[in-house]
Amino acid sequence: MDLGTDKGGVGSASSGAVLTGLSDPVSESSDGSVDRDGSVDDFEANVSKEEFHGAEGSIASGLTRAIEAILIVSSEPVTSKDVAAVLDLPEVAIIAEIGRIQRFYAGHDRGFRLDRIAGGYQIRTTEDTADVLERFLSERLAPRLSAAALEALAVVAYKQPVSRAMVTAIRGVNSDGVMKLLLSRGYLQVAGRDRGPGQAMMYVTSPLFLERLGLDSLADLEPLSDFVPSAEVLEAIEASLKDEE
Amino acid sequence: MDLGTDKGGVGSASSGAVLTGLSDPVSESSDGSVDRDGSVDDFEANVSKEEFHGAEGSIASGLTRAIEAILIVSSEPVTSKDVAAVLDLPEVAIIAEIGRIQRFYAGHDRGFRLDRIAGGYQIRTTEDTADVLERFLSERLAPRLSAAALEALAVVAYKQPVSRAMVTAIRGVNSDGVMKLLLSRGYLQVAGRDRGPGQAMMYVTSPLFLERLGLDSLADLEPLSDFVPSAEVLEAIEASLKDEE
Amino acid sequence: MAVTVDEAGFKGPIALLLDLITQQQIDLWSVSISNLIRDYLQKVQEIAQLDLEDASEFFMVASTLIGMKSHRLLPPGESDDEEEDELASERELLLLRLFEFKVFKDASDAIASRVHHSAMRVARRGTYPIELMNSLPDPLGDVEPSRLADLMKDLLSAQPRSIVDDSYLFTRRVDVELLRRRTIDELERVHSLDFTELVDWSSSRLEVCVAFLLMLEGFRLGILDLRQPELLGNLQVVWLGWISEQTKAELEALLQALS
Repeated sequence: MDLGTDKGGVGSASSGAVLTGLSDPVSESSDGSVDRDGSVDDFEANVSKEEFHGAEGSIASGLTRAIEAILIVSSEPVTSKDVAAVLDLPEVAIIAEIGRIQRFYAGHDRGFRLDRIAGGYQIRTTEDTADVLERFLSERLAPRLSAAALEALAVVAYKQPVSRAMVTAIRGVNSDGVMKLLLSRGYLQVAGRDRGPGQAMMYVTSPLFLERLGLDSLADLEPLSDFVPSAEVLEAIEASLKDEE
Repeated sequence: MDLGTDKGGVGSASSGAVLTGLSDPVSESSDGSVDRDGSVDDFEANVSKEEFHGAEGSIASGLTRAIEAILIVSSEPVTSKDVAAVLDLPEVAIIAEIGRIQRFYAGHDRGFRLDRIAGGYQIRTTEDTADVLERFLSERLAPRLSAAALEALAVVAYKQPVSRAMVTAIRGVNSDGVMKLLLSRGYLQVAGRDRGPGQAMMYVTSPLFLERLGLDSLADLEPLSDFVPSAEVLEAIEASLKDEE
Repeated sequence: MAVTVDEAGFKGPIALLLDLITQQQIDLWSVSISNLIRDYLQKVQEIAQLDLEDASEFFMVASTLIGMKSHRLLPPGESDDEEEDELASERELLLLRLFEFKVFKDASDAIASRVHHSAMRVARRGTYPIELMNSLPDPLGDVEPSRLADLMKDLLSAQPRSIVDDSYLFTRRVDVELLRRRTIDELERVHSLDFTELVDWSSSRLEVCVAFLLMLEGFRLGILDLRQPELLGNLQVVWLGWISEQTKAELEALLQALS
């Protein structure tokens, strides 16, 4: 399978020829579905064509097949940059193609989706199949995390890098145990030592944390300001500690 | 997701409904793909979806999604019997549905197929993607094992049989990823489950590991004689054993 | 007023206070602080651990509450300004901590929901086609076996890391069968002795560990009795001198598992 590994780049004549050759059988298809030849210019046109045809009935191109094959053999999220390097195509072309693949599976409502997770792409099953999978894998899918562990996780997620002492200070209770647990479960990782006095070990969330939360990046977490208590709650707390009624 | 697997009275009713729907030839749409639903409840929803998409009928049913999800999370071939048991449906219904799924991916010429292998079914990449995958793998799996992978390998070599949690506890960092890598490279193999309370999966080194290291047997591993582990370590024994799930 | 203490993930006083205020809609002035403390201590006793920091944190919060409460009981004008300022700042501090905790508590609920929904969607567990794997250069090609031994030593001696592999220690460094015979011979001869005497002849800490495990196993099987009159004192080993066939079989199986 040659996807134009020619160093001259996608736009060059030779590479264009190769790509056309690749998708040749597809372009003959009678159903009018779109074939694509990987050149950047044509990608734009293809997007609109595909959108016109909808997700149905499209025959996959060589590029689609290549990207899908990579995603199928991988267990971890794969970045568009990695795929672009392997296929020797511009990343923008890969991203556009991945978008089409995403729409194909979503449009046909298959049992899986192509998600953007932790900066890469990963095939994940749809949520409605969860109980079937629990039976098939005979394991609970939802991880067991205590309220304490989740509190500590929230503190690290929003204040990272953070020391154990800081987590303890906010929670008002010793957090060494839960921090150890989160570390061993892979939610957290050590980010070196604080340069200040005491040189406390500092913790940050791990890439696995993003995977476990289904997030593309930390920026996708709701801002902490979303959790500022409502006026009523604030009043309730304040009133309960007030001297006078 | 209700596929009529409920063991109760209602379950038998919905299971009957599933079967009726499945064997109904009228619902088979012209392009050979089938819009079929696994449950009474979902059926209504799917009917309207089908109407919306007209004759295309290419929206996957609940049963399709369930089977696909199972195949997506399995790296080994899955038998139709296993799927039938999990979904509490007759095997013949599963086989028919799998046939439809196979035709769907082949018909759309995607980058993978649903192949019948070793008496089961497995999602496998198409042959024409082999050279792309080879490039992807050689870039992803650096020719040398990472320090992390070697460390994990050392732990398994000296402590086998050993669970992932144990490797994680000893290395002090989550080791699921490197364990997966070592397994996929064939240096490790599964040695069954721990008989202890957690029933953790236990891993040992493979014959390939010995071969590649030029060892006749594990007894030829360099002994750690005279080496006394650090004293702080002891307390964590129980902790890590408790962590195993 | 019952105090709930989350035994698995122990709740601190801040969480407790917040619970009291928000969920149970309680006016803190109606909370009996002595009851609160009594219930708290009882719970702590039940979970058999009292973390000093946690306890002091709890009493800090409780004393702030007491201070505020008692202050309210005084007629206005009786306390001096300094005392009042101090009390006000303590109250401010407690309020801030409650607010801050509430924010992270709600954030943790959102994270819990995300974790749950994400877990319902399982990632593809891919495998690399074995033909392709075989065509790649072998990454173990230039690894010497001694490298593994060095890594293992580093791991076992590293500070923040854990675990001594007992099974490995037994198989490689201690002749368990010999140890068992010596132990039993000695016990049969003298019937009762201190553990320290028993392991007098042990050449290494490992043998001591193995001997100790043998003692525990013997105790479990009813071959011998263990007594420790003083906390952290000498462990007395008493030979009971009787082994049933079943016990013997179990012991043999254990030994085989160890070696």
